[in-house]
Amino acid sequence: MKSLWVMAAALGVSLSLPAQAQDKVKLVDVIELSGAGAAAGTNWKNGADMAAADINAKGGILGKPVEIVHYDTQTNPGNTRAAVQRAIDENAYAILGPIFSGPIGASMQISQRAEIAQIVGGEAAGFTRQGNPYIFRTSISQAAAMPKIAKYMKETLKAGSIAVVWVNNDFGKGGRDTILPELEKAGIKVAVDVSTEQGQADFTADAIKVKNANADAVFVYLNEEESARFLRAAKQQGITKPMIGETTLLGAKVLELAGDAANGVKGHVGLSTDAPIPALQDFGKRYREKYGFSSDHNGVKGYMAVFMVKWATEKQKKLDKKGVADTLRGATIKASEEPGILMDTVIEQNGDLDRDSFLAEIVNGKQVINTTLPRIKP
Amino acid sequence: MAEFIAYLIAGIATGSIYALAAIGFTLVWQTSQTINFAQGEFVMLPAVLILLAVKLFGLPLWAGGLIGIAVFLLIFGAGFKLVVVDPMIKHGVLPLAIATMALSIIMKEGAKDGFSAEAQSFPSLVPTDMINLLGASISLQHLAIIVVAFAAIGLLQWFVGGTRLGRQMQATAQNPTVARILGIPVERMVLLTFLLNAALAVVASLLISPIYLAKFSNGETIGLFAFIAAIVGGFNQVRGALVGGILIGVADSLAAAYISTQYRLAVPLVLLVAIILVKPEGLMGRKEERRV
Amino acid sequence: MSPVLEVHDLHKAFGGIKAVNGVSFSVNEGEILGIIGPNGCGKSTLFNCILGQLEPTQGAVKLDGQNVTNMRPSALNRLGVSRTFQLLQVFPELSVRENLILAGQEHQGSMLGRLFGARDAGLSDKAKQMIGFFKLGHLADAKAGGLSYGQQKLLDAAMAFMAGPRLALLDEPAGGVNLTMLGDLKERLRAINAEQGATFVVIEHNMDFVMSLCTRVIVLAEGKVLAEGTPAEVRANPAVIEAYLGH
Amino acid sequence: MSAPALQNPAPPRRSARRLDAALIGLVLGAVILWFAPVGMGRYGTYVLSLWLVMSIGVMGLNLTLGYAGQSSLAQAAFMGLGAYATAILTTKYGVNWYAAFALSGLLTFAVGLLLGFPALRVRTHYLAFVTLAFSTLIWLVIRNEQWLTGGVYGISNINRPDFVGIKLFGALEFHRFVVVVTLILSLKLWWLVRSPWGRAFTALRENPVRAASLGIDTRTYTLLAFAIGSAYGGFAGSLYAPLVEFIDPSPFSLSQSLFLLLMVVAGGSGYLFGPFVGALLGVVLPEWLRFAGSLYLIIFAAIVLALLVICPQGVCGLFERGWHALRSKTGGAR
Repeated sequence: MKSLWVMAAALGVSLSLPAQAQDKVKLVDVIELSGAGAAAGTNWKNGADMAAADINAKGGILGKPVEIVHYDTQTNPGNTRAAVQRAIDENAYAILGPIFSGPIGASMQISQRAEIAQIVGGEAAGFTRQGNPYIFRTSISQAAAMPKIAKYMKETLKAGSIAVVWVNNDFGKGGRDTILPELEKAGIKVAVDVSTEQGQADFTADAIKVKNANADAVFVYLNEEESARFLRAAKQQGITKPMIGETTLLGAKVLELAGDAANGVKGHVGLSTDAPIPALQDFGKRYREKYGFSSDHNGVKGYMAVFMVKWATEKQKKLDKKGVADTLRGATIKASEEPGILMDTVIEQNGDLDRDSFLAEIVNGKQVINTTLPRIKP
Repeated sequence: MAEFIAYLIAGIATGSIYALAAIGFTLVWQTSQTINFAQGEFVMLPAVLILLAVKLFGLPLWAGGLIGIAVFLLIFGAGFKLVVVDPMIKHGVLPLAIATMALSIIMKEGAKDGFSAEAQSFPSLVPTDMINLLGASISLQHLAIIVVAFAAIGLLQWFVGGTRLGRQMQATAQNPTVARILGIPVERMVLLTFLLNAALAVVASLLISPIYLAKFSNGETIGLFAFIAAIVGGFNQVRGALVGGILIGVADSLAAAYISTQYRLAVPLVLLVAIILVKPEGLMGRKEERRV
Repeated sequence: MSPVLEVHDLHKAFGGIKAVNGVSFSVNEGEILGIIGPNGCGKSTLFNCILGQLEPTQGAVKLDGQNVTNMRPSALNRLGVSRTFQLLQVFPELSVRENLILAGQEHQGSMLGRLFGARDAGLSDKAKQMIGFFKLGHLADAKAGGLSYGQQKLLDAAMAFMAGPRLALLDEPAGGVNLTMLGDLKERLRAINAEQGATFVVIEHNMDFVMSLCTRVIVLAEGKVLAEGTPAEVRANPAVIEAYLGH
Repeated sequence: MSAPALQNPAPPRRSARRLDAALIGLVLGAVILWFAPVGMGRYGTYVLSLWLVMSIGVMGLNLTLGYAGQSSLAQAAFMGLGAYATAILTTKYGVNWYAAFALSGLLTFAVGLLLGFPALRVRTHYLAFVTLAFSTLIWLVIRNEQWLTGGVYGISNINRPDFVGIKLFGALEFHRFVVVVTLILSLKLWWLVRSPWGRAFTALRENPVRAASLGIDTRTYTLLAFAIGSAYGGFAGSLYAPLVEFIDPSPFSLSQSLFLLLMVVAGGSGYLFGPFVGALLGVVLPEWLRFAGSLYLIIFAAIVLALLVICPQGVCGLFERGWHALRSKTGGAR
């Protein structure tokens, strides 16, 4: 048993980390690379890597190269906390990720205590409402997106009743909890409220349930492959009502997997490599060339996150960790000033974003943007 | 009523998938008392290997298929038995079960890092058309799975009961010591069941992946349901897997329809507990002798 | 003198096979009763039914006139009924001493006492005495699994007497034991019988052992009592000779 | 489901010495861990604390499985019950952490007792199946009953306790608190396994039929082993909640229960120090392997697989085997 303590001590020593010299801008990406969030996290990681490569090709940030280290969270709060703690001990300049709100919730107090910016991929409404000044989003939150959808359903589709299909994790539940009051406000009835499991393989029973509810439209809020499985099952059960989604349902991956079952899907898109914005389309193209598959919105978010750090640093003209968060808060980043941000982005005081977004439809396996929705507070 | 039938048929179709995955559980349990926690990954991996072979070597699908299947049978049929099961089997059920757990992590992470973290579509061997059955729609793919599951069980029953090789295998499963005395090549028989298990996993993978997509994490759900199906049906009977699978599939489907979608997973589990308390050996299982 | 153990019309069927088919007998205080019979005559099943390990299909078992049919084995043991098994059943990972303490610890004190009290439950002296009595002194601290077969048999028997039982049911105590040890064993059993007034029921194949140890013998055949009497009477019974030689 | 024995019950005098060695090992370890994080940074400190907390959960499972031979696939669910009980009591009702800790233990003990009843009816591996169902059911309740547990959003801002007026907010202070709690709990367990109860548990694992014939009330002892093991899960959860300061359903899923089982077996089930080694493998090794990048989980699983193939008794079994080989070698030379 002495050898046990020796072993523990040895591992312990390996856990203590040497201080880093400030010759690089070290970003630590704490991200879901295994577990339930692996697909989203991999996209984000690739996007962040691409951003670092782009920045370094043009001389880095204030002349210093960017270095990104990725730590897997296993989509587990305890591990995420360890990884963020490690990032802070390693003197990270800023923290990127994670995406799932459980892991975000477990780690955001730590970056707050260390007064270091944490730029996350989460879309759930809750975590920017806790008054933490160091947390920043990379996309508009569900609280901003869902009213747009409700409005679209009411005004464009003229739907009187809606079937809601959601995945029972923080992402899906969050979206569902945000849209229900909006639907009520718009006077739209919820015909059926179907919860599904993360990683669920078979959606036949859910599709039958939705079909029998006979609503005017179906709101589908699932992760990528579950979206594709549901669309296929819905098609098999002969559901002809319009399928409405938010970003994921109209994402490249879903289109690829669902095939022609995705045709006719409509909805709101926050970030898309098919958006009528040359910078986004160019990013999408380069991503595809580099990694062999299409980026979803998480890839775009990872890319933007790095550029948010770059913009803030160059704005304050010094490598000041705490300053990054101060500079980002309340800032407006224009794509004309910093092309890497891809779209004009307004950062609110609480870390929420305000940005243009799109209404889109799937036609012949392609995402077609119909309308560009302006920012909420233009 | 039409609605009920639709749920029922959907449940049977899903249940057949679980059954197909559960057969392997019962097979390896019978001959070597192995609880394979990697069974779901066994069903996930062949499709991924095939897509990988296609991607890496630019082969046509059929050639990629052959290579993928051959590699899988070699590593996860024979290799699994020789490298993992053989050295551990004499130390009891638990360490081996844990080892298969580690194996499942390797398979899952390997598929993710070696292939893709994202789901990929997989071509279907069967047309994807829909047909109408008793007023409910069912796809030919699902129908094919039902047919194959029944056929696989039927063939296995015939093989075990009706052929010399099969009887030797059964004798090995029931009492290896006596079988050895009777001159049955016990080692080869056990190896045969592992190859059979791997082959069944390949069949399941080819049928399931077009519907569920090929993704590294698919094994988690399929493995859990197959495990529950095997217990409910009876671990020591191959046909138990079929009964258990369909029962679980139908329970799941009806639970989602009539009880609660949030708690749908609870229904098969409550069924599992009830059956264990009333008839621990499973619905179709043989009673194991009581030690006195 | 009242009987310690009474068995009334005990039946046990496994499916269609009637392993025990209406056995009745009683054992008096201080007696050493032998039960013999050909293989498969139902001896071990009878033991298991008496001791609550198997549920009898029909019939009753009484201890000191109190009905103990289907009582749980542990409860029965704490009423002073102990047993050994046909197959060796010592705890191989525990030492000889620990095996003996284990055999005695549940017969005294409370559950809480066993948690917070002494590690040996105050049984070290008693264990030492039993070890000496069964001539295992040099092996007290050895793991039971490392003992020879005969030594394990002695330990098995010692465990059965650790708690000073009123009634002990011994299933083939002499099986596999060499001649020297057999003598020892017999002598020990007689001594316990005489000194502690313990009552024994012994199942045995070894005829010499049974005939020289027991005061009374019951012969079982095909689940029924074939004959009963002193060793000499049984030895002379034509039906018994038939049953043994006929097989 | 056999498992290797508990500490070799050697002669009384020597055994007293051996057990003292176990005691010294525990106390020495606690002293080392008290000072270990100095200069290690908060990350290292946090990982060490996490290791100890998981060790407590694994210790409980080791009692149920390694000593008493009952396999449970629900230890993470018990950790979840403990963590949620503590989090809800301290954040919503303002209960003092120490009271919440005790209540969590009591709750998991009672639930373990109830869950143990099927164990009396069914044989070992069926019990494992029952606990599998239980574990998933608990997880579903935690996830779905948002009014109580926060559902998928979890519970955040869980406060760390005080110790006689000293605030334990800092990583180092809380780590030392965890060290002390772990020491107390492992000493209790050490006492338990060397008491007559421990002997009865061993008998239960090795041969329940014979144990019953020696008057050992197998029902009571099975239930107790199960309930105490579960209570340790509850204690671990009760520490986990303030350590992470946030809980959601994910760390208490079935796969985590399986992972805890992996830690017991890989560490060496039935050994007093097995849980520490197992949790070291399960918690610290993956962190340490991070230098290997994306392959780290594969390397981790391969190490566990290789370990079990070489020595199914786990790391402690491997050490024991090595120790015996060494001793017999030197003995032979003499």
